Amino acid sequence: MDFEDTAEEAAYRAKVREWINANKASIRAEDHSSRAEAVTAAKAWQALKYEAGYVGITWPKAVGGQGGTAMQQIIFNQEEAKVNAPTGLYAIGLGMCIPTVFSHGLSPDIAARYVPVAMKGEEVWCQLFSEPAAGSDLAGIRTRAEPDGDEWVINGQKVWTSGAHLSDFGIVVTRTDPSVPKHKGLTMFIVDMKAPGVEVRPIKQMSGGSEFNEVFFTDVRVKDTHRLGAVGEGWKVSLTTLMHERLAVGGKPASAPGVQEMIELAKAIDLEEGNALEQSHVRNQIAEAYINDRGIALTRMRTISALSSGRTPGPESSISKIVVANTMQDMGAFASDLCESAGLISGENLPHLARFQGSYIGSAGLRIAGGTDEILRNIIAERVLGLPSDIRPDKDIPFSEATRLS
Amino acid sequence: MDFEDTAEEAAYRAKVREWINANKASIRAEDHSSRAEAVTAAKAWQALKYEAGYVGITWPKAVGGQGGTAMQQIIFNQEEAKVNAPTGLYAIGLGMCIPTVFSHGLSPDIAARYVPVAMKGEEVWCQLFSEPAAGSDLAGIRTRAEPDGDEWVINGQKVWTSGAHLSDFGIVVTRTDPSVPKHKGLTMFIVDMKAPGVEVRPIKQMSGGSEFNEVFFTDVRVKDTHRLGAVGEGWKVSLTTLMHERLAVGGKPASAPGVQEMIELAKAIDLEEGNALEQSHVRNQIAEAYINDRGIALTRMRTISALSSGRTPGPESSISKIVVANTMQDMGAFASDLCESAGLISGENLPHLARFQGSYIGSAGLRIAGGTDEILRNIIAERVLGLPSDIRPDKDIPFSEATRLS
Amino acid sequence: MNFQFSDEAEALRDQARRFLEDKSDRTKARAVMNSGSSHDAALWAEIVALGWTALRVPEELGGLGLSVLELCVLAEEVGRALSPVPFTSSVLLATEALLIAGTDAQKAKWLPKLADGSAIGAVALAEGTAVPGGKSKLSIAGGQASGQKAPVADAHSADFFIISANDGLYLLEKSAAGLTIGDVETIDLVRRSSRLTLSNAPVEAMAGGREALERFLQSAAILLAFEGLGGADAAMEMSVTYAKDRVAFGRKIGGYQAVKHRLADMYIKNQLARSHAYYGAWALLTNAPELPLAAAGARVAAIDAYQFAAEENVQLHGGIGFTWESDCQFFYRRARTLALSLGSKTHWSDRVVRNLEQRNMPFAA
Amino acid sequence: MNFQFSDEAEALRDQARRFLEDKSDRTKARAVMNSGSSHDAALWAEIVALGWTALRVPEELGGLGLSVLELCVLAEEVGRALSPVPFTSSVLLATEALLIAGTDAQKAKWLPKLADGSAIGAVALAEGTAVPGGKSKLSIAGGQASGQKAPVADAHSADFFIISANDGLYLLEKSAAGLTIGDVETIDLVRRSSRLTLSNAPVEAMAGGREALERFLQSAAILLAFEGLGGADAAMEMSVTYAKDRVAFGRKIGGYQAVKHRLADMYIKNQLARSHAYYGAWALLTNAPELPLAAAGARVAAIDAYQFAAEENVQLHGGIGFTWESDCQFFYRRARTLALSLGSKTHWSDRVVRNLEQRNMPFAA
Repeated sequence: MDFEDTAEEAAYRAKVREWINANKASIRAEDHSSRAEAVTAAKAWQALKYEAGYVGITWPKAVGGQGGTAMQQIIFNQEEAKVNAPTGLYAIGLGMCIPTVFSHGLSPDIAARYVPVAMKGEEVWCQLFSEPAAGSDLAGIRTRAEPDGDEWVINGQKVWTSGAHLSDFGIVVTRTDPSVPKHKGLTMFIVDMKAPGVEVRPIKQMSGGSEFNEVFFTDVRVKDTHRLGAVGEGWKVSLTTLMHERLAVGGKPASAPGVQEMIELAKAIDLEEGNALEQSHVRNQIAEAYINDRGIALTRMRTISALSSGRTPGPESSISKIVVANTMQDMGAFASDLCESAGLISGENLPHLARFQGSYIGSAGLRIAGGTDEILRNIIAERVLGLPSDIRPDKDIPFSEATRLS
Repeated sequence: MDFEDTAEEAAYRAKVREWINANKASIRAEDHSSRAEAVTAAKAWQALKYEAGYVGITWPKAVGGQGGTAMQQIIFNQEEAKVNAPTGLYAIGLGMCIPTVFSHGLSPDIAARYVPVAMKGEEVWCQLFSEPAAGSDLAGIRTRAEPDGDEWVINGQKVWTSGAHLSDFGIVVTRTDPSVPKHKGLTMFIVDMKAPGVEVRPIKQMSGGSEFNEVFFTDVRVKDTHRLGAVGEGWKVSLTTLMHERLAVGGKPASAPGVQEMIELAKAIDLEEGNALEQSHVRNQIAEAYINDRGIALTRMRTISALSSGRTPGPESSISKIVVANTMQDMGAFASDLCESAGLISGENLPHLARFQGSYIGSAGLRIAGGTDEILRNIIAERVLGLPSDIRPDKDIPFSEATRLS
Repeated sequence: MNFQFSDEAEALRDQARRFLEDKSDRTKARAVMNSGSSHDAALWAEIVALGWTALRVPEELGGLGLSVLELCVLAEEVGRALSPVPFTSSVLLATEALLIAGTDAQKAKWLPKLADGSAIGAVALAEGTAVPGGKSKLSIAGGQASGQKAPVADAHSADFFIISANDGLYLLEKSAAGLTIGDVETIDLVRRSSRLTLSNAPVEAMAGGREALERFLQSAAILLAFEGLGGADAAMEMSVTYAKDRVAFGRKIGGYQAVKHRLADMYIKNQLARSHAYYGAWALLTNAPELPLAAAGARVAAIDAYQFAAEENVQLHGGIGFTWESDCQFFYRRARTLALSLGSKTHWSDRVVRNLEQRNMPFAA
Repeated sequence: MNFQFSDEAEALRDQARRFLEDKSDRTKARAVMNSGSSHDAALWAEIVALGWTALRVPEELGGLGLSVLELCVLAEEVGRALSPVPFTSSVLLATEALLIAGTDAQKAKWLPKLADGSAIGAVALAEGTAVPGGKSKLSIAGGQASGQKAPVADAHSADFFIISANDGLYLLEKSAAGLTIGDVETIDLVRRSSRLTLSNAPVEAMAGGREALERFLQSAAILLAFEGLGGADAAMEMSVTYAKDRVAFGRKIGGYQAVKHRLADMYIKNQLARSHAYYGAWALLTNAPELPLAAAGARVAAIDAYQFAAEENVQLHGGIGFTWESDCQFFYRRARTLALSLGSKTHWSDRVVRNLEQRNMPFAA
């Protein structure tokens, strides 16, 4: 057991570091506040990476990737994170959309048209899955696509579309046959986000931020050549897309404070009984946060270790998001409790308090986004522990009838 | 708002106290250890109560009851508890079985035969509902009763029958028609526990105690005159029986220690950091136990208050057992934690430790007995909050087919 | 035994609930949040007209002279409705503080104005990370105070403040020289707060010293417990309604045990909080020796119930619950406000234990 | 990066699991409980024959000289199987204590006997409500000790004891004059414990003083974490198996979210415990500066996981789980034993924080 790189990993890391060091002067750190500048900075960095061959590290060479290992990708990500490189703009497009495009696109022309441009960062992509009536129940989507010659006409509404306002293209799941059971009548397409009939409206969140959007489709026309997978196979295609998502999410958001911040905050508070950090309930709470936060980081090590040695990682990474989000919420509440009434005040001058306050609000969203606590527990119970699935009355009846169950 | 008796209540309490004071010399306190003597003591006290008109206080006068109010029963119970009168032997018989007998017995002869003798305490009753394959799912029972002339022949097995080894009679739910859905083919009978073919075996619990039994029925014959309710109506009859149970259970067991005991235990422990009671995590835990334990006692006050003023109590008493049992388990673990390694030792000389240790074991059973945590949450969600019930695939199909779902 | 509210109090509850449902659905809270105004003045005027501000003021000072039980009922209803008015500051806190600790002159000056709505009061207890009733850094000498108080809710609406110091409560008029009121932003976007900076500001001592301050904190703990209980119940009901309506995987989500058992847990916590709140109301009404314990228990149970209901209300709504447009955020934010405005759960848990150490239980827990 | 067990260690795990499933299903634990004997001597003899007792003993002292990783693997497997043998006392604790703190003479005398099974060791740390490594009341002067140690597991089987005192570890032979061993009953009915009463009993100082005691506690925390992890996983698997089999209301109870989500929570806690245990194993193996933190984290996570799994295993079995005949009680009782035998969760939580205060994190948590 060791936490060291293997010889190959060390060599790759050295190469990556050398390149990053040579180019980091041009990095503008990830920045969510100033949108236009942030986009420019992200595009510039992505172009550099593309030139140097650090995009699509694990993708097949046939599609322009590097044919590398998952460990190489992890090493690159680790080094990139150390310099706060701006990568968020492409996370969904390159993490989920483009792999779907090159795996399920109907022709080499499609891949040739979209993949390299996306890799260079010249076009931004989003993923259009969730709908108002289809959140956890993703197969319950109602957005219709109807054939018209060699085109399809899309009508409906998507929601929670991250980055739609910055995107050039998207992949969209639609219902093409309501007369069959819900999972069977879906089809996926590439859609031009600037096409007539596409309207993007930002969603303001409880946190005040607006990273997500509603997207309305009114008679939006898509060529059949832009279909992904067979007609009626959209559910299967979207599962492969989501598989990529599940690998991508789960770590602790960079903005979320952790146990060291909690220790510093507690140290700054003097109670009549003494320093807050000396209180046994504070120490218990910090230890609990450590068990969870560090436990998830260590669990990630187990996954990476399996990848490093060429094994298939176990299902242990499925616990990540639920633990991270709930720990954030508990710590957020606890940190403000510790500050007594000062814990209410935004911008109060106590170490890290503002981050804990933000984390308390944000965690309420994180417990929901990308799979609620409840869905994740179902996944662990059913897929990992092999327990029976929930009874789903709408599973085997035509979608058009199933909607009447509502 | 006040916690005082009304004038009528005060008058009744005075009368009860006077009678108890006059008779308490003959009370032998509730005692679970010495069975034969305990039974003798309980029988003697019951006979005295019967003579004085304190049995069946709320029952109709027509069946020998006093036609009194629920508040009078509560007042009598409170005063009786103060002198530790032995009442456990009759709790199920008079609390659940006899009301079912006089409400659902087929003839005045039956009531006349059984009710007064039970009230005097000369015959003890038990309730035979649960089965190995029918715990939470009570309607899943398999014990058969088949008609034979003017008799029925019972075969099968019951389990968790409290006091069966001390009982003269029991009420038993049987399946008389497996060809109809599970709730519809049940019928209830009075059964003689000394009849040929009845075998009682004690169940040893994890706690070491054996208050419960398995009861085996092999060709046990019961006269049709001893049926309770119509053939096929056993489910409805048993629900009225259980209604009585739900009113009876839920308070904290007398043996379980509470917050005062936790305070005394903590005070007795000196840590290097100071007295354990001064530790903030100990204080938080004691406060939490107080919120739960006292909260349940106060909730009971709300129920009694409603009865006192002639209103129907709200559903708030449904929270009682789940809170009591879980608080016992949490406090049991916490108390032994507080004692460090001494917390493991039975009979270690620390205040109340032995009770907390017992409570930690016993609570694991209390979370299950008389409705598991899960069943009770379902009841609150469905009956109090009006949420949809679980999907029950066996609900509308013949029982004989439903068992095949297993 | 009569451990419930009187028929009169229940009638007041019905009337209040109807009025608030009619006049103060949560769009009022949203309007105040969006406008940035201090409160909904029109709604406040109607509340004054209903006599709620006069409820506890003695008849000889222009009030209705009703009992604290009626006030508890209104606290719960206002908490349910999240009404954007200075009811908590002026009625639950400032009026009660005057009744407990006001000198005759202070009562005669302010209670009639509070009753008829011509004045609004607020209380200023908070100082940084200190607990209320703990050590204050306010320096008071020669009738003048210097120091800071924050966050102080409804300071912009208030005509006077009741402030806490090491030796008891003081009254500070808004017009006082040396008082500056600055905005502070808190997690609660409806109930606005400020920072009071006092620089040799003239203050008037109130009666009763530290003992009156303690007594006021107990009263405040119980009244805020009722307000929190109302919020916790409203959050639970919002979740129940949504769970009965929202469909996923072909059935109402309220049919899934993960959802229904969470809601059952909310119900359990809310009922425990209700029972403790009633105990507090009884103790306040009868000035029972159990008051300090009952107040601490009511506050701890209410904080616990409201935090759980508010957090899980967002969760059970899924994505929609996390939007700005959803009312879930009002409960999520208000629960924090109530949890921290009068000493944290840990502080009041400590008070529970302090009281348990000192007394035998009046009846078995 | 190689944060996993080697193929050799995994092969040992497979072998150990097969052996224990074959030879030590939980009827062995039940038999020892029912008979009142100290342990299953036949099973112990087979374990000795497999070389498990010799695993960590250096080759020159008759052992196999394998690494602590292999020992972690066996600790987990023995924890799963609840094997009624003095493996924890003699192999996980006494042997490791000798390796850490034994003088050359002590090692030479005892390690060969431990390895070949001709001796069994036990450790005596516990004294009443004190934490291990805390203040001991044992008085030691002139090579003689007086005082009490309880509970001491496997004392009846042991040939010698390693005892803790204020200035480090000592070795006490069972034959020592002035040593009395009395029974104590504990919550654990399989692993028997005793009280050692020492009255001027001759003891031999071990090496390394307090520092070696501390180092031993860290090692013990990690090895017991593996034992607890094994128990927690076995309890979870017992619940999963039952949930897939038991029918209520026409379906397997494992299909109800209340059951499946509880099991998911067990899985989550067990995985966190596993990750922390692995971190501890790495720190032990490499004698990393993170060892004190990793040990404390491993112990806290394992206590947490085992308690939850043991309690909810009874619950998910319903009535049958609470019977004497059910194996649920073994986990319920053993979880308490492990939680309290080496300092409580609160004690080790405090150690987590002490270590966090002293160091920067080696990588982001």
